[in-house]
Amino acid sequence: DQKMTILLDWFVNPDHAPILAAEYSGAFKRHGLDVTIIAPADPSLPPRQIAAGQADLALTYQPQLYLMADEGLPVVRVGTLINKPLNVLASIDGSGIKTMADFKGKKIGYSVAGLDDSVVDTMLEHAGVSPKDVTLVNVNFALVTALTSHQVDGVIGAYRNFEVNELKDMGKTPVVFIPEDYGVPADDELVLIANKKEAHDPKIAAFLEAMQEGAAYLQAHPDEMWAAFIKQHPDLNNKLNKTAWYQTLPYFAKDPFTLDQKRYTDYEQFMLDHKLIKTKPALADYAIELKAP
Amino acid sequence: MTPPAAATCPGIIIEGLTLRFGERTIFEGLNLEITGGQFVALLGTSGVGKSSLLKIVAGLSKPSAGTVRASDGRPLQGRIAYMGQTDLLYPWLTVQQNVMLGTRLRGEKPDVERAMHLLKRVGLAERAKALPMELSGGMKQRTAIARTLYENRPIVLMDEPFSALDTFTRARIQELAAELLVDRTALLITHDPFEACRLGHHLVALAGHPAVLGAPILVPGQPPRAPDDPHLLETQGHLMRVLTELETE
Amino acid sequence: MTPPAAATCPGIIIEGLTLRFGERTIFEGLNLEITGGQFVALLGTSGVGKSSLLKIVAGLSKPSAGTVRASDGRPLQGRIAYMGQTDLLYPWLTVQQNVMLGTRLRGEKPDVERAMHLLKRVGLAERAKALPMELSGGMKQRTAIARTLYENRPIVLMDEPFSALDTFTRARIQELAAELLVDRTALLITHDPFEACRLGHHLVALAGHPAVLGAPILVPGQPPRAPDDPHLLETQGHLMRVLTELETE
Amino acid sequence: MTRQTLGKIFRPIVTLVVLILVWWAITAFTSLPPYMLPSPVTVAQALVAQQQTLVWATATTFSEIILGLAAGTILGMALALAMVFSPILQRWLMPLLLLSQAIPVFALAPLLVLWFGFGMASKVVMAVLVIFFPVTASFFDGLRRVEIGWLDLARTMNASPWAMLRHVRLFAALPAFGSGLRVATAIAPIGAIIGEWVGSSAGLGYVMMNANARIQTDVMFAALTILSVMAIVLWVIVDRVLKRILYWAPDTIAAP
Amino acid sequence: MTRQTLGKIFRPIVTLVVLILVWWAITAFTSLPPYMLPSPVTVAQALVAQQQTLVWATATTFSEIILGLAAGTILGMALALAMVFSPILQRWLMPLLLLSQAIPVFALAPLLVLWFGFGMASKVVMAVLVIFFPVTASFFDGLRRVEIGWLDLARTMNASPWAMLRHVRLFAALPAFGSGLRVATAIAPIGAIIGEWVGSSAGLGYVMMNANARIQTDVMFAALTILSVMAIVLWVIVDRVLKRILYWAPDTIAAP
Ligand SMILES: Nc1ncnc2c1ncn2[C@@H]1O[C@H](COP(=O)(O)OP(=O)(O)OP(=O)(O)O)[C@@H](O)[C@H]1O
Ligand SMILES: Nc1ncnc2c1ncn2[C@@H]1O[C@H](COP(=O)(O)OP(=O)(O)OP(=O)(O)O)[C@@H](O)[C@H]1O
Ligand SMILES: [Mg+2]
Ligand SMILES: [Mg+2]
Repeated sequence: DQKMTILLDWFVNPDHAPILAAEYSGAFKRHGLDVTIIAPADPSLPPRQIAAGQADLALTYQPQLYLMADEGLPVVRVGTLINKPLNVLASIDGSGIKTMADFKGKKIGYSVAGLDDSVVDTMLEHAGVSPKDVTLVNVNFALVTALTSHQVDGVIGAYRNFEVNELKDMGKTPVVFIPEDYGVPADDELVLIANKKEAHDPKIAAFLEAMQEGAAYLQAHPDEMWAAFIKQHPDLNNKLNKTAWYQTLPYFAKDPFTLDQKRYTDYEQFMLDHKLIKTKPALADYAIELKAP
Repeated sequence: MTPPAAATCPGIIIEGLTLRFGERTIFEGLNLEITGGQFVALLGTSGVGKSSLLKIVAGLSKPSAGTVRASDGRPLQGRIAYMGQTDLLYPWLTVQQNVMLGTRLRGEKPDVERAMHLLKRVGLAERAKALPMELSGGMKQRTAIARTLYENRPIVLMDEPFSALDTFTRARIQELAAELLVDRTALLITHDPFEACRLGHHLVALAGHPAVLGAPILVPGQPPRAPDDPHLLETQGHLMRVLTELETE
Repeated sequence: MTPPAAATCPGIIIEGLTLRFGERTIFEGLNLEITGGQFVALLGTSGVGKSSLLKIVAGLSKPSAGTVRASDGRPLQGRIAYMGQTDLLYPWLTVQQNVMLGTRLRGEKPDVERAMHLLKRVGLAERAKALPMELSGGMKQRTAIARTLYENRPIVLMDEPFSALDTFTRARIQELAAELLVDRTALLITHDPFEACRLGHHLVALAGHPAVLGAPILVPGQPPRAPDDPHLLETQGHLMRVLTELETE
Repeated sequence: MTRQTLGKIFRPIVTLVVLILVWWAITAFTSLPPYMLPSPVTVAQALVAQQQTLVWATATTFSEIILGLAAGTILGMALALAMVFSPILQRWLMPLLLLSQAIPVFALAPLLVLWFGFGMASKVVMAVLVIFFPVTASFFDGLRRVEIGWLDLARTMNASPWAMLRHVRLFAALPAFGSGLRVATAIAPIGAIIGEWVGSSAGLGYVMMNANARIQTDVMFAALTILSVMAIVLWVIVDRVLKRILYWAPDTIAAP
Repeated sequence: MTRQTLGKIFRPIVTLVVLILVWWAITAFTSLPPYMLPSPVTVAQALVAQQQTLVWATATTFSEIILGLAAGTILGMALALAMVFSPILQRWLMPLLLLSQAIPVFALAPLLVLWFGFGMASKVVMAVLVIFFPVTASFFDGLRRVEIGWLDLARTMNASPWAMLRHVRLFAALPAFGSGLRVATAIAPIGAIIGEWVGSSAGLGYVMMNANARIQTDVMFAALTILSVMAIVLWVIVDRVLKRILYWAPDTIAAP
């Protein structure tokens, strides 16, 4: 079998189900792959490791692609795991937030893992609030606690399939603002990147194909896959993860190969408009569509 | 600098004092009564237990058995000035500060004048601002003597206080000590029979395994005796005989 | 334990030695020649600069000016056994290990037999396994003496080595030193004129501000002299006069 | 077994029990929500439920701690010795050592993973980076503040610089080294946890970060409890060993 | 100005310059990609370009470091003194202190933020948690290993326990305290950074985390450079002050 290493974006969680399902259902094996899955603690680490040739594939977020291209990292998107946005700006009942305009003079927490601050700025401007009137606080990975303990009035970076449920579980009523509704272009939440040198290696395509089979198997047998998941990760066996496991199913890309060119160029324009990147890279510089073998 | 009246200086009563370190008995059942206001010199071979005895009297270590108390029934603690066998100067304090250590530790107003007077008497007035590490061995010892005398306590315990001094300095400081300690109760350990005879009202020898105290030897006359005092030479001879006997036993 | 032949023990030549600490000149232009195989006693009041001089000879501190060298032209370094004014025992080593420190430091095979023999001679054979903190002051000093003698070096420097010992122990250990150091070149600091006269071929006095060395006084006869040796008593009288003169100058 | 040894064994246990009771009281009598501080009961349940994961994670972290502490102590000592031997080296090494303390994990992580991969090695290296410094600093301080007389004496005895170090400075510096080692031992567990930040997929730190990200506060505190017990036990062992080694440097605390 | 003082001022500068040259050589002559380790030139450019942000961030982090170091040192001393005064207290305090070292930030962060908010306070508290322990441990070790004779003497002079502490133990423990303070100073910057990790909207740590997430390696290293310089300067100052305070405890390093 051919050895491969994939770096997840973060700790193992239900967002990674298709990859895990490919493993559990033997799809990798059928494609002659022996896959090692590594979960890092810091989402900014995997792209660099791919660039340095330390792993074959890594999960990252679409907006990161532009930053990487801008900084000259030799990596390209080769596949998509989740082809819809999951990010929301969330608040809770009782914080006095009903509309975006209510954030004026309030605090919004975010995690520095991505570009969430720019997303919030866009949403606020779209709603007619000056970003200067809102304080952004890096709350790191304590989004929910920061919100429920009223240290902040809203948090960006909460996921529709996860933190929102979590808030409900805690007996709070989440108030949710979807970025796409406030002028932020839609993106692919999780994409796979590879080193440019390696992108056309047949094993990458083989991996994607196996992952596609895994996704299909997952859609058909979600219970079986859940059982396999908690057998491997008994520490993740709880209600919250179970809910997320099923709620995330509709978000997974049916075809990981497909590259929605317009979505990528739209987002590129958004990045450029917000001065998040200095130059306008060519699409082929950061995203390619592989042919299924 | 007025000494307390003789009557206020209590005597020391040692009863049945025993000291053991593990299996080894250093001394056993020591009895000694030091009359208030007397100067007693303690002699004995090296390692016999003199320093240990002094520490017990000073309340710094516990005997295995026996008691030490003041003749006036009040506690000894707080009325003793103690000078150990090593100088025990605090390296971060100057000579002068070391001398005034007692007042500093008790939060009292330091008596600079008295300290300087004492330093002058021990020949260190010029080095008052020096740190201990800049002193010679004998200078350190003189600082420690000044510190002990500065304390102005009714009971004074000194462990070989003049051992690092040359003949002349030693004689001068012996006189200083005798002058300042007149009418105090003092117990002084020394290896120098001449010194013992010069300064002591009584001499006591500690000897043997386990050690016992010999009968106190009375030195006639008042200390400090002149170096050519006939009593002195006579007692010194007597003392040497006693010590030699103890030694060869 | 065979001493090196007399011819192999070099003398010490001190020339124009000056020592200053900042503004203060301790001594200036000292000259002294110690013949190989001789035992010289150095006397002087406290703080005059004896220990400093000894340290310079031992190569442990640098003089402000002047030189110290061996009479045979070879370097002094490595041929000196030095005993400081404080015992300098290593607290983590037992008495025996402290005595054998030299061999340990040089990575040589320790001579346990020799160490035990020396400890016996200084009266500490039973305490060979004790730690320094379990010793009395005099016992520590005796350990340091044993350590110095264990070194078996042609040149021996000792700074008040017997100051914490009682008369009898002192006499015994003086004899031991004299016996083991016969034909060695030795420089010994002492405050005890009797000791100086008993052990030295020559006596030298350091005195004054800045200090200078007096003319060496020859003691007739061979050390160690019996306590009642007429030479001894005579020289002691002479020495006392010299010292008194220096003192009162 | 004497009464004293029994006391020595029981005392830490009593301490632990009391601490747990205090913890329980805090959760029971304050309004702290369970996702901030879960009660010991919930944590005990998580401990049992997650047994398997936790045992494995504990084994991983424990080996990291031991390796990190061992390597960190050795490196710390080596650096201190190197600096004692050469003042020039000291001048160049010290800024580097200070740098190593000032650089945050996330800045170092990419380089560490690049050089040491995702396995145990990069975690141990990270732990070592955290642990070595207190050892170096204290030991170095101890080595250079030695009673001059001891050195002088050794010098007259023709001790080579090496013998001087081995037989004099080393022992004289032991009390200071002990202080440093105590600090290092106390921070060794966090060192290992920080190591797990770097490309981790195992260990208590991983479990904790994971649980933290998922707000499984009970699991996090279960792991935390194990880590704490490990930290205290380790410290007690090191403390006892040090006291035994330093038999000649008496503790005066009983008589303050 | 004497030649010596000039040397003292120039030496750290020379050291820094050489370190930067070494850094430059590494980036120039190895194949390390710039997103792992950017060249000093790029970093200098970022330093200039981001001037405004960085100055402000530096001011924030600097105040956190100073506050954290001051509060951490005071707390560390207080705890050590408390433990010297009462052996019972020591028995109960020590496990708590060890716990405080074993608990990772992310476990503490929610509680800290709950109690201290996202302002300066929570960062300083976090920094204090990191800083105080070396001070406590070393100082405590120093306080309890005092020459018995000094204590004995003070006792015969009727020194109150307080005077004994203030005039004897405290001074005798200064060298050990110095060791601890040196370690604390070296880790103070990382203490502040960890504080910013907990939640922040300003500071060098914040800038670094942001830059890290955005793969702006040059900005991250610009912030890192400032942090490092700050760390070294701080350490040199503390070191000099300590050497002056410890005039009576001579350094024997010149003669190894
Ligand atoms: N490090 C130092 N700094 C300043 N002065 C010093 C230093 N060391 C010694 N001295 C001074 O040098 C002089 C001589 O000291 P030294 O120890 O040689 O005297 P000594 O003759 O051995 O006296 P003693 O008989 O008391 O031991 C003293 O006045 C002392 O104060
Ligand atoms: N901590 C200890 N542990 C064991 N033995 C000790 C301890 N302290 C003292 N000793 C022993 O007690 C005995 C008496 O010691 P002490 O110091 O009282 O003697 P000394 O009469 O003062 O002798 P010197 O004239 O040499 O000072 C010695 O044999 C010594 O070894
Ligand atoms: Mg004694
Ligand atoms: Mg001297």
